Amino acid sequence: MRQYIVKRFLQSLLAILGAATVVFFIIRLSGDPARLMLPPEASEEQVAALRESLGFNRPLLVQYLDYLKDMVTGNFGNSLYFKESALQLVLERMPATMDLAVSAILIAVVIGVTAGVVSAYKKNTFIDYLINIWIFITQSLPVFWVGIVFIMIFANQLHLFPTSGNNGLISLVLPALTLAAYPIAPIARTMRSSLMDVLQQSYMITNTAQGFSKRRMVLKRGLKNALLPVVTVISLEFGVMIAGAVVTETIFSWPGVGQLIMQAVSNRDFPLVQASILIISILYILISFITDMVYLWIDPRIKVQ
Amino acid sequence: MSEEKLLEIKDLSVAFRKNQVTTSVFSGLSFDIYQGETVCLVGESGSGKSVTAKAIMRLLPTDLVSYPEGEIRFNGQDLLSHSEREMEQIRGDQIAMVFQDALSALNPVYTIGTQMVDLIRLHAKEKLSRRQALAQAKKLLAQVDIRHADEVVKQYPFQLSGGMRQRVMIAMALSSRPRLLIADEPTTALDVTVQSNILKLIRQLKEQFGMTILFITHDLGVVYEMADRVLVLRQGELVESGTRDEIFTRPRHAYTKQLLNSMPRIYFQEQTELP
Amino acid sequence: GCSTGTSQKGAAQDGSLEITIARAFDVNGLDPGFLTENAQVVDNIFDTLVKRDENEQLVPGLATSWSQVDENTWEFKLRENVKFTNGEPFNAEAVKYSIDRVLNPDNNAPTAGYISTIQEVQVVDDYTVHVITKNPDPLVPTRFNRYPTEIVPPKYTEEVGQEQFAQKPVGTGPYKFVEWNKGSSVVLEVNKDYWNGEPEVKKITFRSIPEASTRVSALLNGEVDLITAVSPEDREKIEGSSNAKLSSVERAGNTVYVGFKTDVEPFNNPKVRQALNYAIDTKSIVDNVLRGAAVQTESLIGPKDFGYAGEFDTYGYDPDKAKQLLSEAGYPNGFSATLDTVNWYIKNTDVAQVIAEQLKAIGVNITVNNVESSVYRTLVPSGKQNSMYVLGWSSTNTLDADAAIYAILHSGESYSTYSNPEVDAKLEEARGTTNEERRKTLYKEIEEIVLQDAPRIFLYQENQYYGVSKKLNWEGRIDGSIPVATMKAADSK
Amino acid sequence: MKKKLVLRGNWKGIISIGLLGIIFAVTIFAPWFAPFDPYQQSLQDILIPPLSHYTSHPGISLLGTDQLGRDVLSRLLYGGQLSLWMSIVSVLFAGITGSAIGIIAGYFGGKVDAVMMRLADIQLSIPSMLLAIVMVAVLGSGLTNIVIVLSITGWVTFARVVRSQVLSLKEMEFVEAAKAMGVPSLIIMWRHILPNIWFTILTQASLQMSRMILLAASLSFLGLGVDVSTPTWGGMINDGKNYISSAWWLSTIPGLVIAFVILTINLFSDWLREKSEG
Amino acid sequence: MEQALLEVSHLSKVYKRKGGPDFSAVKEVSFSLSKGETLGIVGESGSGKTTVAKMVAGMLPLTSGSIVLDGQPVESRRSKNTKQNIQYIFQDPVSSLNPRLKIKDILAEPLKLYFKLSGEALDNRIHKLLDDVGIPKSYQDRYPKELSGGQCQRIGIARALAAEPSIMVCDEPTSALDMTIQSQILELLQELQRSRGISYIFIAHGLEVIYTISNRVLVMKQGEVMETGATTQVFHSPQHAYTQTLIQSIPKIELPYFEY
Ligand SMILES: Nc1ncnc2c1ncn2[C@@H]1O[C@H](COP(=O)(O)OP(=O)(O)OP(=O)(O)O)[C@@H](O)[C@H]1O
Ligand SMILES: Nc1ncnc2c1ncn2[C@@H]1O[C@H](COP(=O)(O)OP(=O)(O)OP(=O)(O)O)[C@@H](O)[C@H]1O
Ligand SMILES: [Mg+2]
Ligand SMILES: [Mg+2]
Ligand code: NI
Repeated sequence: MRQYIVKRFLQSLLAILGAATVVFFIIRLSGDPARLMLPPEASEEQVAALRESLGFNRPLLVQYLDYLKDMVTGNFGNSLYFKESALQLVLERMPATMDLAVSAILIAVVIGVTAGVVSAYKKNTFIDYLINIWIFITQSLPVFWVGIVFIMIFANQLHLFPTSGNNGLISLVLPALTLAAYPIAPIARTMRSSLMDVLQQSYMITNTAQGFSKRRMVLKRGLKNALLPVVTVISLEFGVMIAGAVVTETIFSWPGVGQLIMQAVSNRDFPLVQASILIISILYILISFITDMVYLWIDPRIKVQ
Repeated sequence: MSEEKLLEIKDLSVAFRKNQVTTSVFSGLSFDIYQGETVCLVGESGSGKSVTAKAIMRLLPTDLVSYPEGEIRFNGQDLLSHSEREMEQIRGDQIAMVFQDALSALNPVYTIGTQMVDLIRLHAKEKLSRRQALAQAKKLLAQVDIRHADEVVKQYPFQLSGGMRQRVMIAMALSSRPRLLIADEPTTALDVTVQSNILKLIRQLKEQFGMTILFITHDLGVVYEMADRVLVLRQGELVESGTRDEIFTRPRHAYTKQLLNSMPRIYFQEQTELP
Repeated sequence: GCSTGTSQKGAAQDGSLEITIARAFDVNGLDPGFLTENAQVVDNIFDTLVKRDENEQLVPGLATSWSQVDENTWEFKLRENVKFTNGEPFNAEAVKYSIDRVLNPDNNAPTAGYISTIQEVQVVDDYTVHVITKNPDPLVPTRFNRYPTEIVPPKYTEEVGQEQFAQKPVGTGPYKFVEWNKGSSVVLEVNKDYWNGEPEVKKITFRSIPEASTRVSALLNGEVDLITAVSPEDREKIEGSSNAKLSSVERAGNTVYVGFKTDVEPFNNPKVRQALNYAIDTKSIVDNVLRGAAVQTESLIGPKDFGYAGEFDTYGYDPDKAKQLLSEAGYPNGFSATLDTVNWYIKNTDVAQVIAEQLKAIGVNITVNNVESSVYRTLVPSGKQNSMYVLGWSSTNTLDADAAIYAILHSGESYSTYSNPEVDAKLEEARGTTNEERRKTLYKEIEEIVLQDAPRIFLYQENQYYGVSKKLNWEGRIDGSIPVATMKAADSK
Repeated sequence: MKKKLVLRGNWKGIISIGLLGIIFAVTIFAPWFAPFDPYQQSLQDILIPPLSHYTSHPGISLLGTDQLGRDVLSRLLYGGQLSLWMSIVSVLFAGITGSAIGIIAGYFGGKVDAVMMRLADIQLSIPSMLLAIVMVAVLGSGLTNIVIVLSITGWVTFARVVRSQVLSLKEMEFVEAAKAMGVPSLIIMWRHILPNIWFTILTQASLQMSRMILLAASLSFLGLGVDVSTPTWGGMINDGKNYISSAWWLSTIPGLVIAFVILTINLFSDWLREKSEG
Repeated sequence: MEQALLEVSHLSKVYKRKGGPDFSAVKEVSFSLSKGETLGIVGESGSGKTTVAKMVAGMLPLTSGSIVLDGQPVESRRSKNTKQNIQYIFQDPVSSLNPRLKIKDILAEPLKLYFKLSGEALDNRIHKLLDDVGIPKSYQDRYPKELSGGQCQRIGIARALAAEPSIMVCDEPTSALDMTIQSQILELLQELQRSRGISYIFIAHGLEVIYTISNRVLVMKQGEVMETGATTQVFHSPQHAYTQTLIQSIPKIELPYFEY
């Protein structure tokens, strides 16, 4: 086990390096920031001068090697746009993102798993169809729709929650619900499909024969058997939330990493993009490691490596 | 042995439906089991023994199976007209079953201990703590000749040998002291020493608690050792039934005779001289 | 009723006014010399030598008076007894320091271009400076109204360094910096010793709410008191609400046009360009698509700009004439082209689609290509856009024709796809002369030439809308600034 | 009796195939069904609500008009073509490659697994918007590019979910049996593993469909799509973003249409599944 | 002496168990098998019979020991030929059949793999195999779940037979079969042994079966070989105490036997 973790750690370092490399080249392919940093009136000479002073006119490979060197020494440079340590900026935004993503995933898991379980358990009944319809509607209406409608109803009409901003728990409710709306669908559907598989298995029939009520069986037994793909979907959705909550963050003016990355990308703020992708990839790698560990817990037949 | 009928099966028919085609497994099957007796169901492979057992427990997949006619009466109640909720009261508690296929019958992701503890607590008359239930589980495992029960409870089904899994299933079925035990080829994977111990255990429980047993097996030796009465099934038809001695000494139906004849035997000349 | 605590904030009971302003963006730094976005926040922390009153007239700020000494020299007399909020005195040294650090090429100040006509600032005495320009520059006082010339305290700035200064700025302005929560808000509190009297509003929170509809919701909910960039379709909502009102500023935004690459077939033919101008029903676009959120105009110079020469009426909607011109130009059956758009202007993609549809009527087939904003920003200056492209230009910060048209008409400028030696000459002359009458004439002539030459489809100039809580008395300004010091509680009037 | 049985067991199939048929017919032959030209703007009739009369030309707009006075119903019908086509193609690409990668990684485990899953981690950490922007900046916009971006962002889900199932499936005895028999790995994956995860893949695919439609729309807003006036469902939803409170039908109706299509597809896959199990 | 077909020496297996001590399931087991011979393995439940069988069949990696087939040491990565030559019948019939494959596809797999059969030849062969194990042809379109336990077991046997191996490792192949089918299958196996010289490693708890079919017997307990020798010798004069109890525990029908 310890050996496995060490191995995994080394792999992860490679993966982080990979992500860093991909991002390094990809972001540079999309144009350099010199133009974007200057006001529109700036002349081409000014742009060229800035480019030179930032070192973006050097050969890509040289820049890359420099970048690697910096990275090894833990130096991610200053954001071009904010003029602050890029890493610092990302880390500052991380807590807000985590608040949002964690509470959203919790909501989504609770609702999604429940909905999935109920609809598998009550397969082909009115309630199953109802849940399906609801799930697909929430999935097909875009995040901004959900967000804006939530604001209209809960903030403007009912005055229950503030429209936006980050002032403690109360302002977390609407964005978290909005962000949770989407992943409910994949979680619930995966749960349903997987649980239906499990309910077919002969060990479930054994449990029936042993006198477990269907509900008890599903909740206490089948759930764990069915969890494998669901956990995967959850981990994926959680990952997407960390970096991909841009729309929700924008609508609720939630100062998270998603917005920061988008800003950084559209400003071609190379150091900031690199720093955020680095943090994000570390998080992903952590998530996928945890997921793999959860696999081991769920199904003892799965072996490490 | 009382004259009270514990289980009555009257004109039972079972059919599987698949793509609008229905295949009948058997029709018009009838037999009774009296309180406290051991009935052995023997017969050809594929003749419907397991289906009968599952039908009694109402375990056949409801959307694929139909019971065009017949009744299954347990203790006077018609099981076929029971709701699922009512069946839950009966299963495991009143009627317990040992499945033929022990590997797939155990949940792969829980330890033996967890599965046994849950079951024991489910049927316990008074509230049991997990620890108490675990102790009981270990005791049960020991009774079915499992050594190192302490370790086995911590293991997952795939880590056990075929015979061990089968014994776990038996232990689980016996844990609730059911009124009727349906054992579907429970000893197929057991070596003879263990098998004879288990048979002994079952007989003992039967005596102690008046358990009634429906024993499905192909092993005539086991039949001989266990049965009060024997039912012979062939292609969904009850071709013969009678007391053990009747069947073994005066088999009437050709199939029964064939069955007895094809029994492999060890001709021990010196058998009696064994120490 | 409202249950949110924040909604009670507006006018506190004790009469001290605290307001929240919601804008679309967070600031990226608070150093006026190194800003890359608009200066609504820093304007309240710093002062310029020259200010504008509510009629957009230049009035004394930190300078009490200014005059031109010779062709290339301007003299500013400075206000005495002004202190930065950290106690540092304001004086000529501070002025020189503030301008020098922006002009210093090593500092790469992004907006150095705004004052690049300045050669140097000379300290004459403690309260007098001379601004020496490279060439005669009529705009020096105007330039000293823009944020790159806001005055910073030399000692403090040196002490903390450029980076720290952008985090914790100190100025002479009506408000002091309190805190900046990255990505969400900047808080300022009143400067009790402000040289121009203590403002009525005691505390300002600038929040960033990027989503337009959320901004409106927050205003209607009473969470914020002032919002910028109200989108046209939200206007009615605000007007209909009981606790907020709309403040419209006509023609305070970009003048939007469709540019042609005038060296590319078929747009190198002026007849084609004129034809396309005739083919567009701008009025209908403005009335129906924009719902009156802009004003149709063929003038590239806004009415508040110096050099505005009134409106023109050259190209009415006349598809027949357009067709005729096209056949004269040799395209009786029209042609195909791609129109690049970007989401910078009000409903720009919609407008582009209407343009495409209207051009279809004269046989011109347009593909509308919506380009991602940051890509567009690099595409257009490098001339890689398609031969038709949407662009808007404004002079709101300078309010001068030079800023409004030089960059988009002078050949070789990055945003210009037009080249006409006559226009170039006039542009250069207007830039170099301080004679106001001469400049006005020149701009009028330029506009007339350009209108005939039609290097673009002339469309409209956008309006700006603010949503203001009824508790406040404030009207939006054409230069887009939000001088909170001028705000009053509604009942005090 | 018999007929009734056929109906009872297969109503899901009958209804879903019927509806899918209608959906495809109506979108493919949109010109026949659409009441108006989907591109025709009518600046007098901007944002008229459903069931109101046009002023500029005769006729009723059944589902209202959009911000340029175009008929929403007609645009929906035409929009289906591109939206369905784009999402189906990219789900196919993503589904096939993702599932293949997931099966291979799960089945072989070890180094193969490590390499592929770390690749997936890398893929996940690169925002799709960044990819899109790079695409626009480097290759320009276009339909193929949008499908490429969609497929690239979609494969990971399939790969991860499939892998998780394969990890436990490959420990099953029947897989061991096939291995011991010397059945080539490729065939084991194809014949023994794939059929057992087929419904997982199907479930994910139908979930990805709507995601792709919506994502395609946000990509076209970044300039990576088709001509903005070409109707697509996602594009229509985005068009309505600013009008959610004033013209609800603009975003909501296409959203509901997508939901309806996905629901139908799910009904169909449910039916397939029940058939295979029954 | 003629060289043995299969030489197994010092076979050991240690199972790693999560969160527990490693478990030594098989300790230093050696035996050999000649062509056309049947080696019966009996022993306590849990004594490691399945483990040994699976190692011989290449389904479990060896912890230590060696297997020599036809004079060639068997590598841990077996060649296709080796795999064909050693076939395995699972103790647990149901879980060894892919639930999503029809019976005919299950049987077709080895036929296609080893003999490249297709079309009618394939169908015929499948029918023959089904017939051999006593399953009606009509069952070929069923899925494993639609069969009874014994029927599944027979499919497993048919699948192994399909490969026409030279060694079959049978892990309780007839445990779920009634006497008539059992004897039919045993006869089939013996017939194949006579005609093709197949060798069997035959694990069974039913000593009668072992007695009937095997030439030599290996008795296992707790991972170790207790006793080995010719069948009659082991059965009639068991040396080891465990063997003796084993033989004593055979359920006996104490009625006079009749030929009915
Ligand atoms: N789900 C099913 N669908 C269709 N037919 C089935 C199904 N389950 C069992 N059968 C068929 O029903 C018949 C009886 O099966 P059953 O399992 O009762 O046999 P059995 O007597 O227990 O045989 P064995 O001794 O081999 O276990 C068999 O022919 C079998 O093929
Ligand atoms: N995967 C595994 N992990 C850990 N222990 C295992 C595993 N498989 C088997 N064992 C253990 O190895 C021992 C031998 O198992 P094996 O299956 O070989 O027994 P067997 O002789 O075939 O018994 P039976 O007659 O009951 O089938 C048992 O104690 C079992 O618990
Ligand atoms: Mg059976
Ligand atoms: Mg075994
Ligand atoms: Ni037996």
